[in-house]
Order: sequence, then C-alpha cells, then structure tokens
Amino acid sequence: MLAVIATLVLGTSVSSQYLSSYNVLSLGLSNGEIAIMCLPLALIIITGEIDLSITSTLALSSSLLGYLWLHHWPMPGIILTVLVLGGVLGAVNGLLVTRLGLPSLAVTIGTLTLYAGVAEIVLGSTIVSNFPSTYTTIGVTGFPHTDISYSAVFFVVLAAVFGLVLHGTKLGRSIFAVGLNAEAALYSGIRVKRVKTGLFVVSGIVSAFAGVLYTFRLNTAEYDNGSGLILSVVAIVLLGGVSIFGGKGSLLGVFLAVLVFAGLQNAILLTSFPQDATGIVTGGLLLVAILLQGGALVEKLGRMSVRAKASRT
Amino acid sequence: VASAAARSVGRPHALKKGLKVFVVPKNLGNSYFTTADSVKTGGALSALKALGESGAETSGTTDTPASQLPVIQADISKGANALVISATDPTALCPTLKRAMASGIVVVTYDSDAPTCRTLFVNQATAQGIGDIEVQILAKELHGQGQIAIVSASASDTNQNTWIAYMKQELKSYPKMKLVSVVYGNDDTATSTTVTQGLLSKYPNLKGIISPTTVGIAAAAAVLDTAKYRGKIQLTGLGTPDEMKKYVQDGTVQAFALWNPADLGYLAAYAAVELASHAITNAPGQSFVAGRLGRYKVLPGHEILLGAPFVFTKANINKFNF
Amino acid sequence: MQSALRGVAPADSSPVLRLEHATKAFGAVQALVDGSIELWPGEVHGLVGENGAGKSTLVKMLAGVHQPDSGRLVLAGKDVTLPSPAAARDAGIAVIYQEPVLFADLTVAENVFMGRQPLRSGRRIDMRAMVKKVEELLGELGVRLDPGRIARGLSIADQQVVEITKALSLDARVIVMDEPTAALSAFEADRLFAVIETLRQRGTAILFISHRIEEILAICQRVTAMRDGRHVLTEPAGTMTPDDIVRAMVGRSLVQRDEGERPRPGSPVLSVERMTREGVFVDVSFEVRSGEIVALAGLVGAGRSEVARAIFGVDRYDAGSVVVEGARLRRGSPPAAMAAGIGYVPEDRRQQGLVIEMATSTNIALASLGELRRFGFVRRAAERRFATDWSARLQVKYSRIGHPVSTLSGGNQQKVVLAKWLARKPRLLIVDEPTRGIDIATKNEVHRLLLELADEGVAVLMISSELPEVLRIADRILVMREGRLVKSLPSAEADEETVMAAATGQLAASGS
Amino acid sequence: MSTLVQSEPSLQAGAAPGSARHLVDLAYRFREHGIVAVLALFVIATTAIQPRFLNSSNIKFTLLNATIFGFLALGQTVVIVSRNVDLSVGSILGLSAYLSSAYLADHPGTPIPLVFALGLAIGLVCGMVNGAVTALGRVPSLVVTIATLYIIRGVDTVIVGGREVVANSLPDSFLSLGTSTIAGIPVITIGSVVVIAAGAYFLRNFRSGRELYAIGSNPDAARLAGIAIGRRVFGAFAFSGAIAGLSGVMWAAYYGTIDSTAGTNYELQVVAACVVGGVAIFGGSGSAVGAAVGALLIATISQALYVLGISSFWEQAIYGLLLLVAISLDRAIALRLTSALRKRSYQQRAA
Ligand SMILES: Nc1ncnc2c1ncn2[C@@H]1O[C@H](COP(=O)(O)OP(=O)(O)OP(=O)(O)O)[C@@H](O)[C@H]1O
Ligand SMILES: Nc1ncnc2c1ncn2[C@@H]1O[C@H](COP(=O)(O)OP(=O)(O)OP(=O)(O)O)[C@@H](O)[C@H]1O
Ligand SMILES: [Mg+2]
Ligand SMILES: [Mg+2]
Repeated sequence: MLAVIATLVLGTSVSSQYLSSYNVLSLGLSNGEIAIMCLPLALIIITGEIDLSITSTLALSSSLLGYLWLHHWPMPGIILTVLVLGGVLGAVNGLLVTRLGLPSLAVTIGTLTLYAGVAEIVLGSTIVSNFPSTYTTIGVTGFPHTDISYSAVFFVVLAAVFGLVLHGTKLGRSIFAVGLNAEAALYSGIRVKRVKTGLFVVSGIVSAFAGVLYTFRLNTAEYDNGSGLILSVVAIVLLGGVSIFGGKGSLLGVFLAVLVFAGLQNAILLTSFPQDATGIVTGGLLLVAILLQGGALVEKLGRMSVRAKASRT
Repeated sequence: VASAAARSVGRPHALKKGLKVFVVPKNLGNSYFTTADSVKTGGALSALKALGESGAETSGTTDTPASQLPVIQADISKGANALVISATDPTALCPTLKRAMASGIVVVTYDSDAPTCRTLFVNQATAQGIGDIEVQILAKELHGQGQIAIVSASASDTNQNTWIAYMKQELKSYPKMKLVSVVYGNDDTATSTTVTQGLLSKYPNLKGIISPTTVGIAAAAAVLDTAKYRGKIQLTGLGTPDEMKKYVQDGTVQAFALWNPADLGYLAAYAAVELASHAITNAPGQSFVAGRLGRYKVLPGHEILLGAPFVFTKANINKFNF
Repeated sequence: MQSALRGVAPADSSPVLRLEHATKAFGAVQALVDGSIELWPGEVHGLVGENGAGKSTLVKMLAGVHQPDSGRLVLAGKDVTLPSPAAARDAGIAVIYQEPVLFADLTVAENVFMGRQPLRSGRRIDMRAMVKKVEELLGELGVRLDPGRIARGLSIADQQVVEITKALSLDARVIVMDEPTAALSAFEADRLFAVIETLRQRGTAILFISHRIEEILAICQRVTAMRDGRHVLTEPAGTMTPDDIVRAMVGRSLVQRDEGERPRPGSPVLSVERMTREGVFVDVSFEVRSGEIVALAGLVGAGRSEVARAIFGVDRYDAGSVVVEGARLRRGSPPAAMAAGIGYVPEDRRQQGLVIEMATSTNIALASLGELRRFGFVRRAAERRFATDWSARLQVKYSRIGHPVSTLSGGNQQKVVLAKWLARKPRLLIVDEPTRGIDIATKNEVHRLLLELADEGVAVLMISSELPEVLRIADRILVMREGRLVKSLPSAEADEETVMAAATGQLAASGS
Repeated sequence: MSTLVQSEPSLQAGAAPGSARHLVDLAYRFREHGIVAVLALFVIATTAIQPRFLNSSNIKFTLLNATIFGFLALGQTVVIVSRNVDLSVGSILGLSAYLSSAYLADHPGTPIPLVFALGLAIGLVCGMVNGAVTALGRVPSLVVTIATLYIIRGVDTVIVGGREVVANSLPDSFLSLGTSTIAGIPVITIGSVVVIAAGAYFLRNFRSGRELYAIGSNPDAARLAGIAIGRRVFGAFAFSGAIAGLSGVMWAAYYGTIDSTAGTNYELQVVAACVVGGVAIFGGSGSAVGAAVGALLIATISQALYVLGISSFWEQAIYGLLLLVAISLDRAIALRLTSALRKRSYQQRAA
C-alpha cells in the first residue's frame, strides 16, 4: 500500500504527464497481460506450488491463434480453441505435479521450454499480423467511454473474481489450507489434488487469454511472444506479499503490487532515468519488500520447516 | 564533405532548435545500435547535438515490440517532436506510430522499416543489395561451389528473412553452391555458437557460412577460429569491424559487409530534424544536406538510401573503429 | 523452594544440573513462571504436569534452545548460560525432544554424529570410524539397526533409538527425554526402559517426561510435578501414589466416573470385508455397530492406522470392500467417506488433524464449510458462531478463537480436532490415538466424550496403543499383528495379558 | 515449498538390515547411475543414427557447451542441498564476464590467473550479498535471488552501457583457453572437472559439506544439532557466487565477444541441470557429480538435435520434452523401488 502511494507521488513529481489520460492508458496497455497472469499464479503459489510455464502458454496460444487465423478459422472459434488449449496445457502441468508427485518447480521449468518449443513448431518463422481491426483496436483505444485499456479492465474484473473466490469461498479456504498443510487438508476432506490440478488448468486458461490479448494488442502472432517475462510475473506476485512457501497472501496485495510495478516502470520511462537501470529499481523494491516482511518471517520459517520436515519424513 | 557540413551548419534559420527528438533503437545495450546512436561514434545523437536539438536514446532492454512499445508511448507522453526508430515489429508498432503521426510527430525509421506508418525511411542498403553482396563474397571465396549454410538471428526477424530470400534468389546464379541449412542463433552469442557447432558436426563437407547478423557472425567466427577450420570453411555476413578485426587479421574471415551504422544514425537524425522543422517534406525529389555526409534525395516510397554496403577486408579493416 | 529440593536429594553426591526459579514468556503467554529442577547423577527424575504446564519449555532451557528471562542455571556447581543448542551439547547435556528431529536424507550414522563427525587427516570425515562407533553404540542398546541406512522411513520407535544413540555418543552427563514413550507401544517402551536403566547405572542423570503415571512410578527415583508454569513439588517416587501425582498436577483429585450400563449395540454401521493393501495389511474384516466402541489394538506398525486411513479414503486398498450402512463406499476418497457419515480424528494432530497456522475457528469449521455457505460464499459470522458453539460444548480453552490453533496446548488442540468432526454429526467416528500426549485430566474428558457419543448411537472405532484405555472404554477389542487381524474379543473377556500375547504373536494359535 | 503428501517407504529397519538396505542404497545411488544410464543410452541411440556424433570435434563441442553449465551447477548444487536456490547466477556471470574481460582488454599484460581471480572476486562479492540478505534477513532465497538477478543485471547494463569487449582486444593466450584441447578435451573442461571433483569431495567428506545437507534435510534439526545455519547458508551462496564469477571469465574466453547480455536466462537452465542430475529441489540430497552429468546430458541432447539435423524449430520442444521425461523417469523409478521395497519388507516380516 505504502509502495503504491510512494510510486504515485514519485511518478507525479517527476513528470507532470504522469497522470495524463494517455499515459494512464498506455500504462495499462503495456502491463495488462503480465497483470492478468499474476492472478492465477498467486493462487498456485498460495497452494505451495509454482507455475513457471505461463509465459510459454501465452506464446503457444498466440502462435495457435495466428496459425488458425492463417487457416481461415472464424475468430470466435479460434479464441475458444485457444482457451481450451490453455486449459489442456495447464492440465498437463497439474497432472504431472499431482499424479506423478513431481515438484512443480521442475515440471514447469520443463513445460516452460516445451510449450515455447511447440509454439515455435506451430508458427515457425511465420508472423501473422492481418487480424481484423475489430479485435486489434483493443491495443489502441480504451474501453468504451473510458481511458482505461481493455486489458486493464479485464484485469480489474478478473482480480475481483479471483479475490472473491480466494477470500470468500470454500475453495479459497481450501487453497490456503492446502498451502499451509496439504496433509491436514486431505484429512479434512479437501480434494488436494483436484484443487491443485484445477488451479493449473485455470492458470493455463487465463494465460491463454492473456495470449489472445497480447496478440491483438500488438496485432502480431509470433512464436516468441512474451518470452522472458516469467520472472517478472513471479516477482510481482512475491512483491504482493504472497509467501513463496505457500499458505499466505492476499489478492489485494497482488493487485497493489501490479499497480506498483506498472506505475514504477512507467515513471522510469517518463523520466530521463537510465532505462537500463529499471531492473535495479524493480529488484531493489522486491528486496526491500521481502525484508520488511522478514521480521515476521523469521518465526514463520521455523514453523514452516517443521511442516516441511514432517511432510517429507 | 567537410565543406558540406560547414554549409549546413551555416544555415541555421532553416532548422528549428530545441526540438525533442527521441532515438529508439530495437533495444538498448546492443553495440550495433550504440554505434548508430551515440555522440562518441558520430551517430544520431551527435547530429542532434550539433543541430542544437534535445535528443535522447530510449528503448526497452529486449529486442521485442512488447518492450519497445511502452517506450514509444512514453516518448509521446513526453512531448516528442520527432521519433527516429528502428522497428522491432511494424504491425505491432503501427497503431501507436500512426497515432503519433496524427498528432504531428515526425516518424523516421532507420535500420528496420515500418512501411505504412512512418514519414520517412532511412535505408542502410537495399535488401537485395545486402542479399546479393553476401552471396557474391562467398561465391568468390569458394569459387562458386560447395555446401553453404546460413546462421540467422531469430526465425521471426523480418529483416533477416527478407535478406535470406534475396540470397536464395542470388544463389540461383551459382548452381554448384548448395544451401544446406538455415539455423537460428536468436542474436544470442551462446545459441549462435551452439548452432554453428551443430552445422559443423552435421555437414562435414560444409564449405561456407553466411551470417547476416553481427552477433551471429562474431560467434561463428569464434567457433571457426581454430587451425582445424581456419581457411577451410569460409565465413561472411554482416559484422562490425571491431568485433571482426581479430578474425580478419588471423585469416578466419576474408571479407564481410556492413554500412557504417554511425552514418546511418546520423543521417536519420538529420532527416528527422529537417522534417520536423518543415524545411523539407517527405515528397520524392526533396533534398537536403546531411552535415558531413553531403546531399541526399528522397526517393519514391518515401525513403533515403545511405549507400551501398561496404566490404571490409584485411586491407581496410584497421581504418575503422566501431 | 530450594530447601525443599535439597530435602530429598541423595546424600552421597551433588547435583549435576540445577535450574532455579526460571521464568519465560512468549509474548503475552507466560509459559514458565517458576521452573525449578535438580538433576543428580545416577538418578532418573520424572517430570509431570498437565498439557501446557511448561515441561517442554523447561526442557528447551536445559537444551539451550530458549534462555530463561530470569532465574539461574547451575551446572556442576557453576552458574552457566547456554546460548545455543551447541553450547548445551558441549556442556554434556543431551536432549531427546518430544518429536524426533532427524535428517531424513542422511544415514543413521550421520544423524548420530552430525556436526561432530570423527575426523582423519586433513579434517576429512572418517566415515569408517563413524559407522563403527555407531554400530558399537547400537550394540550396547541391543538394537539391530543398520548405521548406513537412510533415516527416511524409520519407524517412530527406531527414530527414538537414533536419538538415544545420539545422546549416548555424546557421553552426556545429563540426558533429557521429553515424552519419549508417547509414540511407543508398551513393548517398545520396555526396551527403552532397559536402556534408561543401563544409563542410570553408569551414573548419567536422566530427566524423564511422561503423561503415563505408571511409567513414572516404575522407572523414576524422584518426581517433580508442575502446574501452570510453576514447580509444585519434588518427592521421591517411592513415597507417592498415582493419586498424589495427579493431585499435584491438576490441583485436585480426579473422580473416576462410574461408567454404568452400556446400551446394547444396534445395527452395523461399518462393515469391512477382506480389505487388503499389499504390503501393509491383509484380509481385514470386521464390523462396527451403532452405539458400539470397537478398539483396534496392536504394536506400533501393526497396520491399525493404515486400516483406518484406507477406510476413510486417504489411502487406497487393493482388494476387499468397505460398506457403510448398507452402501458400498467408493475407495480412495475422503469426501465420499465424509458424505457417508464417517469422521476421522487422525493420529498426528499437528500434521494431519489441524492446519496449525490457521485460526481455531477456521479449523473447527474446515470440514463443515459446505453448510456454512450462502450463494457460494462462506459466512464468516456463521462460521465463528459455529466454532464458538462447538468449542463451548467440548470445553476447549483458548484466549481468542481467531488466533492460530498452534497457540493452544496439546490437549486443547486435540479437542479442536474432535470438535471439528463431532460438528459433522458422524454416524461412524474413527479416532486414532485420541489421547496421545494428553494429560490425565483431559484424557478422562476425551473418554467421557467417546462414551457419550456411543450412548447417542454413534459407532466408534478407536485405535490406541494404550491398553488400559482400550480395556476401559471399548466394548470389543480387535488385535492386529503384522497387518492381520489376529483376535477379536469382547472387553469383558480381555485383560492386558491376552491382548499383549495376541499382539506379539505368543498365542497366535488361539486367535481368529 | 511443496507439501506433497507422500507415502514414504515403510521399512522395518530393525528387521532385515542386509538385503533391504541393499535396495534402499540402490534406490538412492540410482539417482546418479540412472542419469548416467540415460546419457549412455542417448549417446548410443544418436550415434546409431548419425555416427558422426562421436567424432572428436563434436565431442569437443559438446563438452565445451556442457562445461559452463556443469560448473555453474556445482555452485547451484551447494545452494540447493541447503534448501535454497540461487537464481542470480546468470547475472553474476554476465557482470563478471564483462568486468574481467574489460580489465584484461585495458591491461593487456595482466596474467590470466589474475583475471580469474578478478572474476572470482566479483562473483564472491555478489554471492556474499545474496548470502547475507538470505541468512541475516532470514528471507526465502528464491525471492532474494530473483531480486538480485534484476539488480546485478541492471548494474551490468549500466556499467557496460552498450559497449562491448571484442576478441581483438583480448590476448590469444586468453582466448585459446576456450578452444585449445589436451588429448581432445578442452582445457576449460579439464579445469572445471577438477574443480567439480574437488567440490563433490568436499560435499561428501567435510563437516561443513555434510552440514549443508543436514540443513536442507531438516533445518530445525540442524539448529538443534548446533549447526551454524546462517554461516553455512551464507557460505553456500558465497561459493555459488564465486563459481558464477569464475564461469564469467570462462564465458569470456570461450565466446570472445562480451556485451551486457552474457548469461541471460541461464538460471533456469542451471536449475534444470541440477534437477535432471538428481539434486532434490527441496534440499537434502543430490551430488555435484550428478548435477554435472545432468548438465552434460542437457548439452548432449541439444547437440544431438543439431547433429541429427532435426529442424531447429523442433529443437526446443524436444529438449523440453526430454527434460520432463528425465524427471518423470527418475520419479517413476523411485516409486517403483519404494513399492517393491514395501512389499519385500512385508514379505520378510511375514516370513
Ligand atoms: N514458542 C512459543 N510461542 C508461544 N507460546 C508458547 C511457545 N512455546 C510454548 N508456548 C506456550 O507455553 C506453554 C507451555 O508449553 P510447553 O510446551 O512447555 O508445555 P508442556 O508442559 O510441554 O505440555 P505438553 O504436555 O502438551 O507437551 C503453553 O501454553 C504453550 O502454548
Ligand atoms: N515396517 C515398518 N517399518 C517402518 N515404519 C513402519 C512400518 N510399518 C509401519 N510403519 C510406519 O509406522 C507408522 C505407523 O504404522 P501403522 O499406521 O501401520 O500402524 P499402527 O498400528 O497404527 O501404529 P501406530 O501405533 O504408530 O499408529 C506409519 O506411519 C507407517 O508408515
Ligand atoms: Mg511438551
Ligand atoms: Mg496408528
């Protein structure tokens, strides 16, 4: 929260343009997909797992979208297919993690490579950029009657949905329970594997949706769309106070972290601050955030390791 | 040339001063663009400085539209008068560039064009010229025969793909030269190295490699720089003289081509200032004097041509420093 | 106080370790108000007290894990501070914690010698010497355990053996054992007592904590009782009766409730038929009727918990069937078992029964969220009311129901688990070691609860390693050995000998 | 991070030490043998299709490409066994590669060992920062090293500022490290193998090495055993940083052209090498040798794909697939052995 205010103040003080409507629009435009992917990732991290493959899911969805468009499929059909594909990709992750019991960090490093590779197979050196302008306007204009970009609107809506589910429903309670102690969750009748698999599927679908937005926004489908973004997504979620060990975090935190991240990047762009140093600022912020949480963490870690020990022995 | 520069500077009333001109290379930290843009090398920013404009180099850190786009948007927010830009991906950038043009900003592309959404393109060399000369250099070295391969950047790179298409066309004139493979090093040193090694292992009879990208050719040269391959496999492509000096001097590479990137940036900046000052328009036939480079004319298609690519060899390479 | 301690000290030596008037607070919780203890060489000293009395906190001070806020620690006549576990170890104090803490990925030998491995030239570890030393120590204990084996998968008893070996290898002057028998069956506990006796004869001072008062009286020379973080008394064990100890712990005598007539069991609620999980249990068949308490007895590792887990669906089974009230239960699905009316209080409450970092209220409601929803959203107020209601019924003691359940003492945590399942109004309640690590007063309450449930017509399947408990409240006793059900007898016909004999296989022929 | 519910082998240890122990040992050793077997299988299959795969220059290329990852995997193993992870290694490599080679370019007479020392020192400083923040702040290393990944790369790009070090400005004696061979084996490979062997020996035979495993296996127990956790974890990160620093110098010698992008995206590949090599991602077990073999397997796979002439579009997908197959296979074998073990020990008990 403090960070958000600090960012806004910093932003406005360095550039009078900061809060101009055009800038607010482009701010949302350039970070929308990353922001959207943060939501399911936050839930997955709260269950104690991780999904590093989401940016490759984005790439593969983008490629498939382009490929099918080249083959004259109707656009609504394409979008549906792409979302289904996203679900399948997520299910593959989920099944490998829950059925084979593989560590999700390892699995999704694998699928990060695999999905990006399949994207390359699908589209190869082809670049598709003749999408109808009805769709690609989302990259140029704001949501009707507002100056907010489409992806920002989608983000806000999805964030509300994810927030309600996580903090208000039985499923949300289960997600926390699974992250804190999967065994106790199992003994309480929570379908641990199904919850995890389900979240991976949702993560896949949402990432595929992000892929669709990304493609339309840039009016370009190519195989390496979104590559190299994964650690930014993880960084934002962690900045939002989600514990990498699972069981702790709030969607509000993630939401604010997204604002901070977007605002900060934008503020840096608007100043003559050397852009090479964006990483220094982002990393520094993450470090400070984690150290501030650290006080409480000292004790938490102790308890956690008891849990980790017990679940391993 | 010197007197031309003197003349253009001596005509200050025609060009506005204090214009905000942003130079947007594909990405930052890329030595080719650093050469094209920086003051030290006599690139775009040196031209802007000389003309009394306020210039800055801005871009993302990776060579993608997703990283370049927010920068362009920020530049627009910052009140740019002109953008000098190398487009990572024309279709992705076009809506934003069109918006910029609609609000009166001059958009000059250099190095990599965005044909439908710029005021003027400063072309370093025609795509055909580049494709042809590389095949010709290699053909001369191989006496027109043998297996050859191409080490490109990324598979989705428009520039590369156009050049490769022209190379294939030119290769038809050398029926005994056979293109066996095109591999992609993603403009990454390590990947380019691995793919080059793969070519050597896969094709024991390989005689020549073309790498039309500065990262690729340097990496390939480092792989070939052993007694085993030196002089037995010929390498050419587009490279910078500094990176290639060692390999030209020790005989790993005989000749490669490039334009002077600093001149390219310098010319693009000049054109942008001329346009933003309304001293010229982008109509074909308009002409202006670009400082030390002399007079240039706008060609059909709203572009200016820097000149033919320059071929670097052992005899001349030491004269260059970029 | 001090004079009281001295009054019962053996005359021929001086104490090795003395803690005087130690206090310790964790935030608002005053865990220890007046912790005092005196340990003498060649003596086993028992420490008793209710859950949360501060026993483990006291132990952790001797171990260098916690430092007293005030008070003195005197080692061989000198005032000392123990800033770290390493310092305690170097001072000759070895501690076997309430829960074994082993390195699962490392070998038994490495577990014993971690941080103190014997070295050879160049400061390299001398593996061979290390293994040899551990073999010797295990030999002394009369235990067969391979020093080169990875610790992962060791039974709890064997884990205790490793901890004891570690203590032996230290040549410790003082060995502290925090509830070492809680997880052991009588058989294994006897093995441990033999070891303790050997150590005692060698002149080691031993502090022994247990909730089993018979044990304390059997092996200790002196007993200290604590209540609410205070030292209450220290007396020679020989002069005390079980009731004296209980009174010291609880502050009053426990009235042994008369159980009265049990109603006749009704129709079968659970029928297990020829259930088999390969490598774990074979051909297990039995029934539990409504209003009946059936106990599963046996040694640790006999497969009782595994049977319960298979019924509840946490584990799968390979053959056979489970029928609940006439309907066959889908295997491998706890939600299906719950829907069929089964509740399961698992044996490890911290790991399986509770999400220890979640609020007490959340834990109680965790298995009943389905009923607490409106339009798909959990109603927080309703959840809190629900939890408060059930914890009142079970007399759970907490400071705030919204605080993490980890802040509750062990006995109250156990009640929370019970509340969580009772709230679902089960037809069949499986309770696995419901009184493990629970003080005697709370234990009585748990027993009362189970009997009441049965009176209300609930079928109860109880697993317990404590024979007196089994004999006291079960209607029928099933004995398991090595994965097989070997004997079934009404509790009226059972006594400790017959059950032990069946469990250890000495009278296998007379079984089922 | 994960709290998977797992049924672990239930073995009555007291019952039958002999044969059961054998199986357990096998299961644990198989982690490395398995990966060696997979590697051998892969080489044989590839060679059967394309005999040139085993020619000397291809072996040299494969070893060269495996070297830097294998070396980085040594540092990463030390960190991972202590239940941490170091994602900043790619950035450290990049910074060290540029600074050390730029120094050499500016001071052409510098003896090469001094250049390595410089790289090591740069890496060491970065690693010490990681270690200090993780150990003193007691915060998860994954988060810390993602942050330093960004910070160090940012520092690197600011320092480099679009310049680069080119081969021509580096002495031949330095560049030849990356190309010259002894008995067909590249010099930097030999150097790395020596260091990896020393590292593996250290992890196995020294108290501080074993203590890292203890920490990773059970941090609570480690604290109770009097192990100085903070100091050991700090040491592990410092070591990993130093290794990454040295790798930077090797990178510079091998590739010859150094800008601010050296080592980008290496972190996940290094972790992948460790995982494929049997290092448990949650600490406590695994060996540096296994990790190095993992790196070799990965390099072999990607080299094989080129040599087999598989379309470069397919390369990445196949590589990802093989990665998944490798970890799944490892897991499947472990599960099989566990259940075999369970049945066996039961039969023994029953008998
Ligand atoms: N780290 C801690 N933080 C907060 N409170 C604590 C902590 N450790 C112990 N307590 C509290 O201190 C009191 C004494 O706990 P202790 O573990 O010493 O009891 P005990 O006598 O060993 O009980 P049991 O028989 O259940 O093991 C309890 O109320 C407990 O909740
Ligand atoms: N042969 C064995 N060797 C090692 N561990 C075992 C063995 N059999 C069972 N165990 C472990 O001991 C624990 C208890 O075993 P199980 O649940 O089968 O028996 P139980 O009779 O319920 O024992 P307990 O009294 O401990 O609950 C389980 O976690 C199981 O994994
Ligand atoms: Mg206790
Ligand atoms: Mg049990």
